[in-house]
Amino acid sequence: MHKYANPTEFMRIANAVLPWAAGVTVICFMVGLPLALIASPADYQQGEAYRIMYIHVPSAWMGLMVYSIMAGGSAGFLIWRHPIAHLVARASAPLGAIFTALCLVTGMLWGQPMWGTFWVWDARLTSMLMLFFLYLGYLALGEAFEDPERGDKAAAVLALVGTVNLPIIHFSVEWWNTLHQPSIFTMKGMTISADMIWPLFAMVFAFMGYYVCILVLRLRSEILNAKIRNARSARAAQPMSATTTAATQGAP
Amino acid sequence: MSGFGVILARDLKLALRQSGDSLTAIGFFAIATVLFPFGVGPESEILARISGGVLWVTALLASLLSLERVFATDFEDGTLDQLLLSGTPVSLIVLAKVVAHWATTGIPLIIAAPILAPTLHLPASGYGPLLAALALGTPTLSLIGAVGAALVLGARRGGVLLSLLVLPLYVPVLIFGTAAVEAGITDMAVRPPLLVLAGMFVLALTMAPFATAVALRQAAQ
Amino acid sequence: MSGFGVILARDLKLALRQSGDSLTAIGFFAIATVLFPFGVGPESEILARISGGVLWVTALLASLLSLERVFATDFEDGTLDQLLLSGTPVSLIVLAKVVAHWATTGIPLIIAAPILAPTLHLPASGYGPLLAALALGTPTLSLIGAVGAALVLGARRGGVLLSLLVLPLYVPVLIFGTAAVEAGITDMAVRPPLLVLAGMFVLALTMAPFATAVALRQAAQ
Amino acid sequence: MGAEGFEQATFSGTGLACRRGGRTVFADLAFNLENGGALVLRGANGSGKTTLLRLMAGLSVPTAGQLAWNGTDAFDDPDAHGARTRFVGHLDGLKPSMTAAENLAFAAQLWGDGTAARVGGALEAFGLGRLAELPVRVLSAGQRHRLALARLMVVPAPLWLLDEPGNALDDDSQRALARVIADHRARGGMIVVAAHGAAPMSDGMTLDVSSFAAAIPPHWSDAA
Amino acid sequence: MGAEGFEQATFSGTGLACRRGGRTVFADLAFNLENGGALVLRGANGSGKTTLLRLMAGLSVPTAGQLAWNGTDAFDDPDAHGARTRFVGHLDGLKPSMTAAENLAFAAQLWGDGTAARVGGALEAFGLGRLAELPVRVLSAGQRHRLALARLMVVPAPLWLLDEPGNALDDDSQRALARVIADHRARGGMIVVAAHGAAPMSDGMTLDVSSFAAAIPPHWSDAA
Ligand code: HEM
Ligand SMILES: Nc1ncnc2c1ncn2[C@@H]1O[C@H](COP(=O)(O)OP(=O)(O)OP(=O)(O)O)[C@@H](O)[C@H]1O
Ligand SMILES: Nc1ncnc2c1ncn2[C@@H]1O[C@H](COP(=O)(O)OP(=O)(O)OP(=O)(O)O)[C@@H](O)[C@H]1O
Ligand SMILES: [Mg+2]
Ligand SMILES: [Mg+2]
Repeated sequence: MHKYANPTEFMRIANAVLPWAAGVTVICFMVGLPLALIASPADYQQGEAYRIMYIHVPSAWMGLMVYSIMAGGSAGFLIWRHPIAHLVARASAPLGAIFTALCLVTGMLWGQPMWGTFWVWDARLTSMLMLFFLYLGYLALGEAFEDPERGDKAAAVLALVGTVNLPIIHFSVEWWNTLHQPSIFTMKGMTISADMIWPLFAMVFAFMGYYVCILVLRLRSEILNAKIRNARSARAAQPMSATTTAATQGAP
Repeated sequence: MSGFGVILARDLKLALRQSGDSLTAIGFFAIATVLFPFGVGPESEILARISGGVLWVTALLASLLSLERVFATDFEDGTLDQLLLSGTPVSLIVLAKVVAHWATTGIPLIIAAPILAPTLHLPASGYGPLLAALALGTPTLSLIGAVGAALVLGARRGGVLLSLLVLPLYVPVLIFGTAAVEAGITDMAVRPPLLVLAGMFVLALTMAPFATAVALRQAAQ
Repeated sequence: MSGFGVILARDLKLALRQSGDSLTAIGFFAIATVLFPFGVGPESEILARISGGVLWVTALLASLLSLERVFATDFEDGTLDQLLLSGTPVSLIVLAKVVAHWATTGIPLIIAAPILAPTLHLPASGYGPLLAALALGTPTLSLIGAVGAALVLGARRGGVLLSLLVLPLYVPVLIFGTAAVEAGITDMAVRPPLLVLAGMFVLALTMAPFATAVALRQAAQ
Repeated sequence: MGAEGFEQATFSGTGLACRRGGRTVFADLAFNLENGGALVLRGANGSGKTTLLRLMAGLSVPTAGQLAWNGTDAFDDPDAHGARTRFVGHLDGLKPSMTAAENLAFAAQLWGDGTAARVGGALEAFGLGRLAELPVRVLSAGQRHRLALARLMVVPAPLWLLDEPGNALDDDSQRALARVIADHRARGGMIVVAAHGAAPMSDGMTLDVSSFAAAIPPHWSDAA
Repeated sequence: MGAEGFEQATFSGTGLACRRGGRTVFADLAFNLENGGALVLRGANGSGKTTLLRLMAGLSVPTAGQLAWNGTDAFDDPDAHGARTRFVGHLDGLKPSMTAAENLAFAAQLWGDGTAARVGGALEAFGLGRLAELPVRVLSAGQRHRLALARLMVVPAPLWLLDEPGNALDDDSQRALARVIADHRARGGMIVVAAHGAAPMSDGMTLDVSSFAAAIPPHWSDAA
């Protein structure tokens, strides 16, 4: 079918994007890291510890963004049966899980100096933890079936259902009174000094570029894998067709 | 529409057939509740402090445990195929089964909760909010759980996998459920958390049956 | 004796076949542990006070959940008939399946416990006793649970019924398990509760496989 | 009962293909059924008879091809297609803790007007009258299978899909099944039966599912 | 393989009765088998063929009567009786997530010396060679049943108890089954088969289980 004609086309585009994404990643890291770690001023309240923000905030945003991409891909897969959308969703899941884990770990490391403890049962923290569990559930469910197609579809439904968690995470700081920082973007504008925002943006773009690079690499290997599997099962099917034909011809 | 009533009636009959059955859900709830004083120690002020949370957590686990088999038996014995071919919309079939599940586990839980609460020294002002929160929250648990139960059909170790899928979605219910009890005990406004619970119920009611229907159709493939 | 090794190897293979599997038992443990702070509130001194109990109760529930299917799948697909006709003594078959269950749920629990304990603010002196108590207690849970799992074979809603049968027998393990953690935290003697746990393990090891074997033979009738 | 009869209808499939786990089980399969028609699916184990029946029922979705009822796509309204279909597969779909009569009554209410009037007749037709009040759990393999077949009769539906209905039946029940099928067709019903050995009717078209496994066009093999 | 042969042995039952739920399924049933012997159980659905086979396997206990192996009570040592018995019932006893080959290898290790040498031959005998590496979950009904039958061959045992082994088999597999049974008997094995229709061997004694239901003494009938 045309199903795997698409991937070749898609991979052409993806391969064209790859060097650009890699370039953005490298440049943003090279610009962002020195700015973040050296050039930007120490926070008037938090001192040097706040610099962990340059990892923490991008990874938190990426954890949320990758989940949205995963949910979008799953919707495309379920509604339009688009195989690429599904491949994107499946390839994103482990990356999103890693970003989420990174956010949790950096948050805990930041929490120790700020709140005096690694963990508090604060709404944003726990809903982020739940997001991590959703990622794990997505991965586990995809592997839990003998028939991989079934696993793919079940995981896609889960990804969609889990999207209700995203607004909860984002708005939790407003709905509950928590220890966690409120959003730096409000209706009134940004609540962060410009010296900090530029390194932060550099880091965010570096993370995004990194995500795109790894995504393309993973997609490439997924599609190659599928091709190998197809070639193998086609070869396995060949003698079967031959014997079946022989048997039906021999029968009368 | 008749399919809804027929499936509901059958599921209730099946649940009540063995008289021990609706008893066992309360049984689990009771025993798990009773385990806590053992684990935590008998000091009444600490127990009172955690009672709302413990009641909610065990109610949630009891609901979860009984959810696993909601669709699994129908799936394994071929009844699901028959239901899917009944001409009744699948989301209505799901709704019938969810209502049956809630009637045989949620309602007994609501009845058992005020009886068990004294063993945990729940303060008197917590009873009303606890019951209201359970009445609003347990149907949501059944609805969300049904999605998970349909998703894990045919998976290995469905039970434990189900927990992993469903518990993250249960957490908001738990938060506001305990918040309501807490508010009752500390004389704060009980309405806001209850309103949120009601909102979650409406949201689950409009979304869960369709997601479950999609998952069920896939399981039958 | 060879039957023991063969069945053990097969059950381990079945459990590990899908890499996500041993993960899900820890998954439940993790999530259930995480639920408590929600229910109970984030104050770290109260959490520290109840952490030992909560860890034990959730470990117990995780073990219980995964127990339900220990014999049920073999029973439903006819494998149990084949095992009973293998010439291996039934109590040895039971032992092989219990060891496999413990290896795939008990051991992961022991590994996960020290990782999860910080979220409940377990004091540092509690870790050693917690691990020792889990190592001595979880095999007992698997042994006792096997009796219950064999008894409910063929019953509807086996899961919730199983809880009802088994939880009362789990209580002594829970009491001494938390007592050990408590002793560790309060600088009391940790040995006595651990010795009791060891004694219960020996008792369960000598009795449970035979009781389970009888129940299994009856289920096959 | 015999007087009613079903409306004029056709049920047909064209270009049907089904893939399972990367392997094409069959491809380019076509069939056509009219009132009173019967189709016997033949083929070695694993040739795809069960797969095809589930596809006809709308329980699974074909990889390619169409199923049409009276010329319009049968899956435009899957619920309507389900309502005119009765499927008896390898699994019997009975509740062990309900009695034989209760199981049939449930089916009657689910599909019909809820009168459950034909339950007694259906039980008798398969010689189950004496077992009506026994829970299904205690029935023998053949008795259960007969009960699953009796479900065909409680509410009339034009399309019957039977997967190896003769399995585990004793000789009397085989005859009863043949009688029931003949009645159904006489009223204008259609039937598709998968069978090894003797089929429960003497006429009807035969479709050798095995022969469609070889018919894979070249471009399938790289998609497979 | 044919060279080994089983030791001289007899397997017999006397006065066997079995009650199920207050009803006596059969009573006063007797049989006798020697090396190479075959017994075909016949009878309508529900006459007690499965019940009798499970009783012979030692999976359930008779209400009355004895089963003897070489003249001594077969249940003196239930494990020994189990070890010389192979039972293929209505349930196939296969693990859906293990491959066909792994399922057979498990049986080979469980019953035998763990060499699993005959697995390949058993698969080939039932035409399953090409499916060896597929998980059982994806196999068709007939393929699964053939795999359950192939398990008979991985470790020799003198007594085979087969409950309707011909169900769901295509014609080739029926012939394969007949061949395997003939081999087993040629080596001195015994076999008991429950069957409707054609039995997978031409000779052998026939036991009509239905006829022992009538032998109920009068006071039994009101318990029915
Ligand atoms: C384990 C602990 C933590 C977790 C799970 C966590 C989680 C998150 C998440 C999910 C976001 C993104 C929210 C969104 O954009 O919707 C975020 C942003 C942020 N976090 Fe954390 N955090 C943790 C600890 C901390 C600590 C200790 C601090 C500093 C005191 C901190 C400061 C910030 C700041 C300043 C932002 C950016 C604000 C925004 O734009 O929303 N976080 N964190
Ligand atoms: N995931 C999969 N991977 C490979 N093959 C599969 C998969 N799922 C199903 N199959 C194959 O598809 C075929 C399905 O056959 P189906 O059950 O329709 O056969 P059948 O004609 O009904 O056979 P039987 O006579 O044994 O009932 C089988 O050959 C099976 O091995
Ligand atoms: N608890 C019970 N109460 C009443 N009757 C029972 C009970 N348990 C079993 N029976 C009856 O015992 C008989 C058992 O038959 P069995 O399964 O041995 O039949 P079979 O000869 O193998 O039939 P088939 O050809 O259908 O496989 C059935 O008639 C069944 O109805
Ligand atoms: Mg089939
Ligand atoms: Mg039988």
